Amino acid sequence: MYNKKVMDHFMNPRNVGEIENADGVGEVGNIKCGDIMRISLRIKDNVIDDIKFKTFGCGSAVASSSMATEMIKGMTIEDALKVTNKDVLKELGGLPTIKVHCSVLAEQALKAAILDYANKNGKHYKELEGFSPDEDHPHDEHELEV
Amino acid sequence: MYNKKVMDHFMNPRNVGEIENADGVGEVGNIKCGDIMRISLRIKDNVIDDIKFKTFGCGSAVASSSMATEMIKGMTIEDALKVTNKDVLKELGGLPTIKVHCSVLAEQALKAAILDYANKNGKHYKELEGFSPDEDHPHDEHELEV
Amino acid sequence: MKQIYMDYSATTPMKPEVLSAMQEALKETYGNPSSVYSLGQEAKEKIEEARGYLAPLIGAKPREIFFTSSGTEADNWAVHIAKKTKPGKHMITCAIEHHAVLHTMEAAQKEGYEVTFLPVDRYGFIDLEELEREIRDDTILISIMYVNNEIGTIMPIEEIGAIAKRKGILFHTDGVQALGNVPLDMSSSTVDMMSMSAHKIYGPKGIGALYIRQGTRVVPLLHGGAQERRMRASTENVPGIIAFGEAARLAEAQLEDHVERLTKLRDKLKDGLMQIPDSFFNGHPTKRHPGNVNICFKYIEGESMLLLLDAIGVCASSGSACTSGSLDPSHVLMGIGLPHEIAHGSLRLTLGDFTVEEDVDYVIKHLPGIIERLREMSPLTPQK
Amino acid sequence: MKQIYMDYSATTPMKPEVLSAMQEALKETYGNPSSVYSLGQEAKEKIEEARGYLAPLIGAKPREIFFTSSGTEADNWAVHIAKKTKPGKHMITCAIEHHAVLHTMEAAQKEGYEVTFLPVDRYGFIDLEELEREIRDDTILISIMYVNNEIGTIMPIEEIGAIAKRKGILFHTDGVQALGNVPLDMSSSTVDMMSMSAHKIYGPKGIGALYIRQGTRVVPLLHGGAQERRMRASTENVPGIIAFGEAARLAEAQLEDHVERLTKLRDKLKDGLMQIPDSFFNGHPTKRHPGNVNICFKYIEGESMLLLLDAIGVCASSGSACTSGSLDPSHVLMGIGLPHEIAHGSLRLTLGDFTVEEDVDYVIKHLPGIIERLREMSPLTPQK
Ligand SMILES: Cc1ncc(COP(=O)(O)O)c(C=O)c1O
Ligand SMILES: Cc1ncc(COP(=O)(O)O)c(C=O)c1O
Repeated sequence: MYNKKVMDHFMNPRNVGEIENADGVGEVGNIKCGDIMRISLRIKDNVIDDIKFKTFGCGSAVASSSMATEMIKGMTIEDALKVTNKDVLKELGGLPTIKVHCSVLAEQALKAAILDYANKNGKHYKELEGFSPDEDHPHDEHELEV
Repeated sequence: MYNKKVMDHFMNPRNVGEIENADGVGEVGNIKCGDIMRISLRIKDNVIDDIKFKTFGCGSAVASSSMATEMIKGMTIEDALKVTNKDVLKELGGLPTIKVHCSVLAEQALKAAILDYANKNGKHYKELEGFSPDEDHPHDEHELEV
Repeated sequence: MKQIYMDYSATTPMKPEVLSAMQEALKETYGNPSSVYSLGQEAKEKIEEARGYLAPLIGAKPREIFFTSSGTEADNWAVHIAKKTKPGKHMITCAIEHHAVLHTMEAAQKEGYEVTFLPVDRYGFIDLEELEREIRDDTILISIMYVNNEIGTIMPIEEIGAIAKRKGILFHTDGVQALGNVPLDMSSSTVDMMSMSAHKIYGPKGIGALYIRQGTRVVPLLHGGAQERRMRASTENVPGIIAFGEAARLAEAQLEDHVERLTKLRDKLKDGLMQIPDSFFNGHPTKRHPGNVNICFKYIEGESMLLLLDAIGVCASSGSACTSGSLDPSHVLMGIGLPHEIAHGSLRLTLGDFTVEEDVDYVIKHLPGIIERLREMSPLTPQK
Repeated sequence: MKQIYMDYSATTPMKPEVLSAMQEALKETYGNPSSVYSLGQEAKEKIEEARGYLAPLIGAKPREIFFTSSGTEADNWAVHIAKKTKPGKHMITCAIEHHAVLHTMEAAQKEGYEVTFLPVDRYGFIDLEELEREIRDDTILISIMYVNNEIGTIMPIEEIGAIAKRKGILFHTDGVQALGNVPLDMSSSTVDMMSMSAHKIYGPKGIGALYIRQGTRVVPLLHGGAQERRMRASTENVPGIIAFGEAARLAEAQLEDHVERLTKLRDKLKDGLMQIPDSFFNGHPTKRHPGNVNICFKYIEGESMLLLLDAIGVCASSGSACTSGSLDPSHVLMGIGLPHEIAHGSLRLTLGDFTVEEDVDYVIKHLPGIIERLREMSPLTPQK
């Protein structure tokens, strides 16, 4: 089901945990759908100095959380906001189609955490315009045309 | 499908052929249904002295023709008329259910041959009352109640 | 690494006797049973022999057994029979049936049938009085499963059937999980039709059967050749049927031992795992499949648990959304009233004839660490 | 006594490679493909591998192939898809289809569908102009078989499909006898759906497939689990699918040789047997299945012939009433206009990859005596 890289990030997830007195915290997801992710950030000089996550979810949710945090660590906020779900997927070497939606959480959680940081510090990022952390991520359809 | 006795009578049918200048000949069956049987008789002193058959039909038709002729040979006409399809079946040790209808021909053909003999000789057998050699034999149904 | 298979309710490995019967049949018994020649006739005889092994396992007459390609097909067929032979537009089933019944019922709804999906209590039982109340003049079928495949609950089938009988309604039960795990005797039962599947009783995949009580009107679901007394078309899966027969023969001979041995292992496993904090046992404690343990662990998600179990060689299943490929946790766990956050953390371990006590000990030993690890990673776990 | 199997169109023995692939899978690949753990995921991968072997044999994309339990199920499903996804109440098929199509159409008639059963000429061909004339505004499906299973005639499928396409009507073909015997390329074809069956191409019984062209709306026939992209429920018959894949892989590699070799044997057998007086060859002389010889011998009945052939080790089939378990000779022989007395004496010999020239010689040598013997016993044979 999952490739080696995904399994590696699932079995040995990077950056698990919670930053105490974090500069920004974002939690997204929905208990109904079975995946929730929380990201906490330490920001220094506009750079993501530290990032940690906690994820309740399936293998792909955990692995993409791990991969995303690893990719983002050390980036400027602007660069981090450019990282998309697709980039994470690519780094992971792909996920099974029905699992792709489980990987969007990481992007969402990061945005939510940065939004939290921005709100606390009176900052504004145009990449976050229109973003709402409470919006449900899209799910795939259940009909078939071959 | 067929038991040993049936197969023996099919592989080595008794009394195959045609009696020349027979005392009675009967032919029954229907080319549509795929079985036709002709019986010819030699009658001496009211006894079936010789009997021969020709059959166009499946294994059970041939085997029951063979068995029936063997049973009947040497009987008085009255006794022969008492031999039923069931008796033949019993002697054969049974036939597959869907094949039973193929065995009724022998009884019919014998009756037809005796009727022929009776007509030619001005005789009357009460066992033949109501018998018509052209009537179709019954077939099984094609519906199922378990 | 040793592999510890604990997913017998999903499918079973084949028993050696069954395997060798099938392997031989695949090679030797290839004749088409509809053929006249000996090779075909031998195949036909072997089919009847197999039917003769399955019959005593469920206390039926051989002629009451019709082979299908699976439990799913049997379920679909039973509903089809009711639709085509009974006048009326209403059927009754329950909320925690297998999808093979549920989705068939939903397809019938699209055709204009009305279907009552009875709710169940926390054990998975329907309310018999409610069942009676829901019966209408135009009810043509009651279909309630014998043993639930997720939570293992054994339904009060004869009580349900007695109601059906009293009202003159056809009664079908999905017996896929009951076969070989519960003593069955159709000859003294109220069941009219029962679905079965070989791959749940150490037989091969791709072969099942529908029991149909003598006297029931039958119409085919699959139309074509005259196989199975014209009621189920297609060249018979002879090796599959032979193997199903052998599996049934063994199941019949071993039923009592099987149930006794598994029940002990099951209860040991359950007691061991229920030591884990924040765990919830699902299904009825005693009226249950002898090999089924189903527990929810709070704060964690099922698929992650399965992956970590797989990493230590344990095969198990879960009713979490992610494992079912759908968005919600299993309809069974929802049906017995579990909230989402608990249902997502479900684990089903089902034991079978190759399970040994050491396997149970192994899981009791290693599962707590896995749960702990996932809880540490979960944002839902309360901070200590 | 040597056994000479000449009933490959009824079913085939398995090739050694297929047999061993299946035997291994039965033992090792028992995991449920819907499972999360590796054992299940491996099974899932093997299914996709098998789909990948079947696809090139018919020039399709793997995603266009859906596994079923048989050719019969595939035929039933195709008709079901048309009924459920197209508006309209009329379908067209032909008089000499396999019962899996004919009886499915008849069942649809009972539900209110109108079905045109096109007549065929003496070779088994439909009249294309008649087909066009019979098409109505509410025609939802044309189903014409690719290769007839009794008389071996290969239908002009692309010409039929072109008409269907022009009129925008779904086109299904029963390809069970075509698979592995005729070059197939769905990617350049007018066919929308095609039925297949493994046990006709040296694979196991109980597994088949339906090709469904990309872009076609699909609904399930069997409802239940999410297998086959939610379109065909039930735990996958993994070993059956693996074996089907292996059989398809071999068929693809050997297709040309297979056709060439069989065609030679077939024509030799035909020429040899047509020396027998009062014999009638059925089907088209060249547009035919490479291994099919079908001849009627006047004055005799088919089952008797088969029994005597069986006694000398030859497995064959006939369209006589007695062998079909019905009252009339086969609808195919009636359909091409044979009178009853000739149709009853039909013999079908179908050759395959284990047939050798000596087998053909043996039958050519011994059949005349059998015919002679039966004719002597027949009241229909003209007296010399
Ligand atoms: C033309 C044709 N269609 C359909 C079938 C049915 O296939 P199956 O036996 O796999 O159901 C057969 C063979 O039996 C056939 O020859
Ligand atoms: C209760 C129940 N019904 C039906 C089925 C379907 O059986 P099959 O996989 O043979 O189609 C299963 C198992 O998958 C089951 O557990």
